[in-house]
Amino acid sequence: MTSSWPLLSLVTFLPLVGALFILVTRGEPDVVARNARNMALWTSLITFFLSLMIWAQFDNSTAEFQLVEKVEWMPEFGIGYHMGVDGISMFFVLLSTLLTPICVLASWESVKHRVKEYMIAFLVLETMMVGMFCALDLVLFYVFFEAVLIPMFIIIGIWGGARRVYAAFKFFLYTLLGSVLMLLAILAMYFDAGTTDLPTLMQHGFDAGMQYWLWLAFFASFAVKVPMWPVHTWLPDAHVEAPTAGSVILAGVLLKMGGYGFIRFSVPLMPEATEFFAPLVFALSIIAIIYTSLVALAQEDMKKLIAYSSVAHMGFVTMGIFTLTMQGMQGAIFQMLSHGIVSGALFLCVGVVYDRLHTREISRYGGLVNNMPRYALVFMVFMLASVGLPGTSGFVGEFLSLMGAFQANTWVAFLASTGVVLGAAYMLYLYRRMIFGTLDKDDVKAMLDLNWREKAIFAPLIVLVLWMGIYPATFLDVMAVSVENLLDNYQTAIAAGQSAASTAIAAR
Amino acid sequence: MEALLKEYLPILIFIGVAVGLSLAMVIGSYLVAPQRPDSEKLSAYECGFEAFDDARSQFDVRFYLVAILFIIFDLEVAFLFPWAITLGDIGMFGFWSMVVFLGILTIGFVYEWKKGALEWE
Amino acid sequence: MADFWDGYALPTIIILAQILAIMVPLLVAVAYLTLAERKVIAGMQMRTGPAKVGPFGLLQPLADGLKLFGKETILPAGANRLVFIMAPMLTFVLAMVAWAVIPVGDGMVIADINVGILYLFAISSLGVYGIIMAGWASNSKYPFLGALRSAAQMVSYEVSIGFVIITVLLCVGSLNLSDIVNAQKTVWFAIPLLPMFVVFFISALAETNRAPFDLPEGESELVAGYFVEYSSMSFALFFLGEYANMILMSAMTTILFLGGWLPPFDIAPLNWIPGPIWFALKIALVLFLFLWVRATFPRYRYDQLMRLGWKVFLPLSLVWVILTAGVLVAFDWLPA
Amino acid sequence: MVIGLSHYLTLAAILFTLGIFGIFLNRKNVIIILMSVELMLLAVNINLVAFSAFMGDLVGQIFAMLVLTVAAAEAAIGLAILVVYFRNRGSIAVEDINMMKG
Amino acid sequence: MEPTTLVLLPAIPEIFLACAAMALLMIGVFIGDKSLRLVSWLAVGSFVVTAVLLYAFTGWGGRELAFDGLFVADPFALFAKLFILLGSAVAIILSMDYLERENTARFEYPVLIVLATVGMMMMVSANSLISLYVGLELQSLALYVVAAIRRDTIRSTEAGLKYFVLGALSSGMLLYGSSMIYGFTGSIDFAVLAERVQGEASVGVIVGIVFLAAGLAFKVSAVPFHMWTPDVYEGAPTPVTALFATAPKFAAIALFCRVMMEPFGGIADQWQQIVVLISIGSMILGALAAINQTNIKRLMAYSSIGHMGYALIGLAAGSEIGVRGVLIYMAIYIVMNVGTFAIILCMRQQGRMVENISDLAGLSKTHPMMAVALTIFMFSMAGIPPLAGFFSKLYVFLAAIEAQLYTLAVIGVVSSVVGAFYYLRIVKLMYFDEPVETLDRPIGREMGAVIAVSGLFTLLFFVWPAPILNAAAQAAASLFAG
Repeated sequence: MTSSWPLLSLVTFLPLVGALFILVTRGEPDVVARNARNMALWTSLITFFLSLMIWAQFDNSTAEFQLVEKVEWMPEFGIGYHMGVDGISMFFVLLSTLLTPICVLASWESVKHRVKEYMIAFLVLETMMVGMFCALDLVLFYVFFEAVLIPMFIIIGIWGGARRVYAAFKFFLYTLLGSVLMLLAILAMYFDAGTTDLPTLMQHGFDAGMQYWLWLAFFASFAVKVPMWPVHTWLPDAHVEAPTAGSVILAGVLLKMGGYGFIRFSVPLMPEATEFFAPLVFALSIIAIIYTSLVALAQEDMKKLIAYSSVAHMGFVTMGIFTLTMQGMQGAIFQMLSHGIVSGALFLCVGVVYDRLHTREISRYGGLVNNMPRYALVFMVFMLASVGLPGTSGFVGEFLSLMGAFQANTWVAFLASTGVVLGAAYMLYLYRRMIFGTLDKDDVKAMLDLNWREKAIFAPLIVLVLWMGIYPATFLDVMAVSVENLLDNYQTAIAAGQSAASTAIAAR
Repeated sequence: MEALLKEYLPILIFIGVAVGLSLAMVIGSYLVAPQRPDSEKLSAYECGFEAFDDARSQFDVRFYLVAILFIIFDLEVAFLFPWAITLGDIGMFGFWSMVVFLGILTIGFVYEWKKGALEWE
Repeated sequence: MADFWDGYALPTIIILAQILAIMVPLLVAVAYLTLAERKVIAGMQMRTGPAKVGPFGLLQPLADGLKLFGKETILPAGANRLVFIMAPMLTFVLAMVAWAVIPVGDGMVIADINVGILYLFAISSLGVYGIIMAGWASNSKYPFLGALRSAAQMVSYEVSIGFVIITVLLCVGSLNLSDIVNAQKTVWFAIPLLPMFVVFFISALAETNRAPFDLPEGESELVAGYFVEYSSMSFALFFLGEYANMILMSAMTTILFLGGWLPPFDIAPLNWIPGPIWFALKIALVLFLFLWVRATFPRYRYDQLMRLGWKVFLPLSLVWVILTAGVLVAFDWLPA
Repeated sequence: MVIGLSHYLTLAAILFTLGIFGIFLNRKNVIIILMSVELMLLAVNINLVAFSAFMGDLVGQIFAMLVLTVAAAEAAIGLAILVVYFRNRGSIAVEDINMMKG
Repeated sequence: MEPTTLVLLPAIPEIFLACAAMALLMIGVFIGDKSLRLVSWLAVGSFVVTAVLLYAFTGWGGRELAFDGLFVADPFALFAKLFILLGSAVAIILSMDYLERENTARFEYPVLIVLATVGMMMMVSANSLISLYVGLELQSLALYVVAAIRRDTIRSTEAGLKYFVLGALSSGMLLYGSSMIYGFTGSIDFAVLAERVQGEASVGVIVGIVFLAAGLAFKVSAVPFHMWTPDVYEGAPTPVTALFATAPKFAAIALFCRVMMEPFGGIADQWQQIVVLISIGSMILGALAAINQTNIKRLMAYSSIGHMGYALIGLAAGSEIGVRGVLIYMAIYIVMNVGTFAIILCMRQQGRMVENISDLAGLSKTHPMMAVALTIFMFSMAGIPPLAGFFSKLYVFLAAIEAQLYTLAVIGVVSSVVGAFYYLRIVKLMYFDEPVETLDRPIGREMGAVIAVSGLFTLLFFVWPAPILNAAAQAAASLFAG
């Protein structure tokens, strides 16, 4: 079924329309806040359901981009408005549209001042995220990719914690610095190929010497975004200071932008450089997995702990991608989706207690299982998913990535596996300190269990986590063809490069 | 170039002669006449009073104004000289060009007039 | 040797002789102009004027000069000595060297440069410097104010003089003074350009700080203007310079409007008289006008003076430039 | 010795340099700066006229005329600004022009 | 020599504007200072008429010469002129309230701006060294006076004085360069120069170009000739600063492009290095020096130095794409600056103008719309997509990459990140901090309109950028056609 109406653009820009409506609401502050919340929730929900239609219309059997829209934008420069999804990007769109209403709900009560601006920022953010995953033109991609910074900067800076200004600036400048280099690389590609249209560029085949530079420039941007060790330092700060919903989006979607970028651009556009630099990525990933896991173990702040765990988990992702095997790649994508939900949910869990006690110090809690049994259960599900217990989504992702890694390099796989153990260690340790133990603090005793709104938030996430863990085929099937195609093209390019090199040697 | 310089040689000599003559007169008088300066004699003239402050103090800004106006108008004369000489060659075109130029100048002149730059009281 | 003689020495000697031939009569004329002034004004006021020194007081200028020569040179204590001394010399030198380009007769000119009128214009503009220097160097209030006033006055009228010269040039088509004179063979420019002649004459009065525009030196207001502090020969140099300038302006008037050395009509008895004589006569006539004006008119107020310069003469001469040019272009009367 | 183009150019260069130094090294009086600016423009005029004369091309002299005019206007405006500044500040010493540090 | 024909038609817009300036002067002087508003609106009106005339007489067609080849009207000039007119018109609109409020209601002000605008239009249409110089001076002289328009305050007059001294110095250098170029090539006509200056240029020409470039660098306030900018920006009355930051910058940059490309395009490899250095210096200084500023006008001064550095990247590329980048950059830059300065002009506390950045604290609570607008401008200036400022940077970097000036491009992007810091600081003040003392309300209808229009342009430029991009492309192409 092909639709004549631009579904992707609709999904992308619908939140913006909602934001516009919120912008023009006037009246009493209370009323405005209420209207803004409702408007944001409904807009994001509608967007989510619309985005489900993308899935419904999606054709699993082809690696082609689907639901393609192409409009002239800057014709003099061959830059077009080109949107489309394939098996790789489709779920990221869904992930974004899913997390946004959850974030809106999560901030329903915790955000009390400047609600209007808050909701606008989130809706704008949603537009940028969705647009970025749909963009099939490098400049268009870059526009969305960078524009994310503006609402995120404001979200962290206004509604964040005590050191929010520092964190906001750090977040902004780090990621900006990385991405401007990518911009230059994009421009260089433009001059080499005469276009910034992604499908066209994939056919282009860049010169090997040039690929290395391009790859590094893209890497600078994506590595900061993922984030990879050693440029991950902005992440703990940003996570800690951001409001709960901000952390959710940050961990759930923004980190995926880097991984997605690797898959979408680095691998297909610069195959030879990818092959060349894969060991580097492995090394960094391993360091990220082990080192940040150890750091996480020592954290006293819940959010910081989860933030470091994100770095470690994203290490699996980068590792998986650069194994360049079917399993590794699928595992990486799956891991990203899973992590998007799980870490988002974990931050929400933190938010739940934070809203009640206004502290993130682990030692301030303890024995929550007694007065908050439902919370303890929910937390456990996500904690185990994060650890990678079979039957949860985390298991599938990590397992596939490691499988891919085994095929590529045993040592890498072995070292990464130690990361899994460490991950289990710090998560269980966290859980033990918070949920178990004696309930001796008075303020902790007074904490109430989950209310209906919080349950509504967590319910779909739990369902998803289990679904992904128990029947991952639903998701893997969708991406299989695209990933296979991606790897085929990659192998062809490498082979062509090698044969070219060998003929060059032979000719000598 | 050489011929041009030769034309001006008399003027150079003339200047030399005039300078020499004036120097001779001043120095001659200085040597011949008795020189008996005293502080009263050497003080600045101020109707018999002691001079009470520096003479080179502020003065009316209008003198600046006149100087500025002079610069502007005198330069414009500099444009008129070559124009006047060659008007026969440039004819109507030259005439109207200058009319435009002087017209612009007149605008400025009217402005000054209305602004009171030419008033002294 | 012969080369040197023919190439350098001889021309120099000839030039020196020419210079003397101009300067000596000029200085004599200056001397007797002072006497003439007193005599003429005296005559107009039914007085005798100086009559004691020599017959009819003819030796009076000599006596005045000798007296000044014998006076003490006073250098005021607060003055800037070098500038103070240089100022009268500059005035004097400028008044002299302007004559280098004045054609006293047909071809009788020391330096027949092709931009003679520009040269004259430039030299007369420089005259302001002598005055400003004197006023500033004296470091005294009256000279300073006098100098400023004088300078402002001179530059104000210089603008109209410039325009007037332009109207003449339009009719001539050359900057050479001899050409200007020769262009008046048919008719003196004083006739077709009569208003400009009047403007020029009055501006000349102002330019030379003569009555009725002599207020920079007005005794009753500023004692003696910028040369209050001067004495002895430096005073005399100013004086000489001033009067030489008067004669210079008269000469310019003559050249520009009264046909220079040309006789009034190119007919038998008149063109027997040599050019220089005609020239001198015409200068004398203009000088007489200078004196006559002084005897007749009361002094202008400063604001009146500035108004006359800027608000009457400047627009008038400006319009006249356009008018002259327009007529010449329209009727194709322009000199080729 | 025949005075050639290079002499004029050298003279102009020297004057121009003097003008620039006058602006930057002068620590006393703003008027001197104005004079230095004029000096620079005059150096340019020497250049232009010299080139014009040696090339037999009138354009240089026309250029020089325009430069003269503009220089006059510039001097007029400079003086005017200086006068209003002096009225506010009561000084035109270079080191007194320091309301804004830059 | 009888001039054969006098072609004036391509210059009709300039002639009209010059006549308008004189007419306005007369109107003003006969009515007196109470005519400020009338004269101002008439001036704006004459800008509009001039814009219409520009279309009518030159349009996007070819390249026409006037005044015996001294003046050229081509799409390049047209593009620049339209934005110059825009900048000047807005500067006049912004200043009316200010002048009346601050007791500086002089009708000369709009007239001077009109005159300066004539000068700027001459600059961008200059086709010989003489018209270059005369246009430049007409602009500069008028602006010197405008800087000192508040003649009763030390700051304004000091700004005027500084601007004058350094401006005069720069024109002196420019002239010296011109004279050398004239002497060593024998021509001042750009077309002739282009023929004669090819391959290895003589030392005299090189010296000339260096001086010429130095003079122009002064005018665009590029490092190392930027020292006047912060002081003048701070001292001059704010609407004047708004003008300085917009139209004259465009004119100077456009002139810079034309001079470097048309007559000296043949030896681009020999001057390219200079422009690269100037550009790098400006970008770095603009980014670093702005960080510590407390006065918002000074901040904008350093910001403009930085922006000139970016614009010069396009020139350094020395290609058609580069010039196109410069034009796009400047067009967007003008709009952003106009809006920003409109907001700065609204910064008043209890009727007094305030200029400290800290006075913006908490603006998002007291003036939410203004805060949104300023945020848009700041992010845009920092070059964050999808705002207009991103596209301006995009196209100059595009040119740099095309010309293989990779180092320049990398330094450019890195300094843009550093520069983003101080733009973010303003956003931080407005959004993250609490208001100390609130700014006055209301902000005035004209201001509001200017802020809104420029804000919307900056925000929505990405939706339909084609008209400006295409126009700039055409304009740049015209520079390389002749």
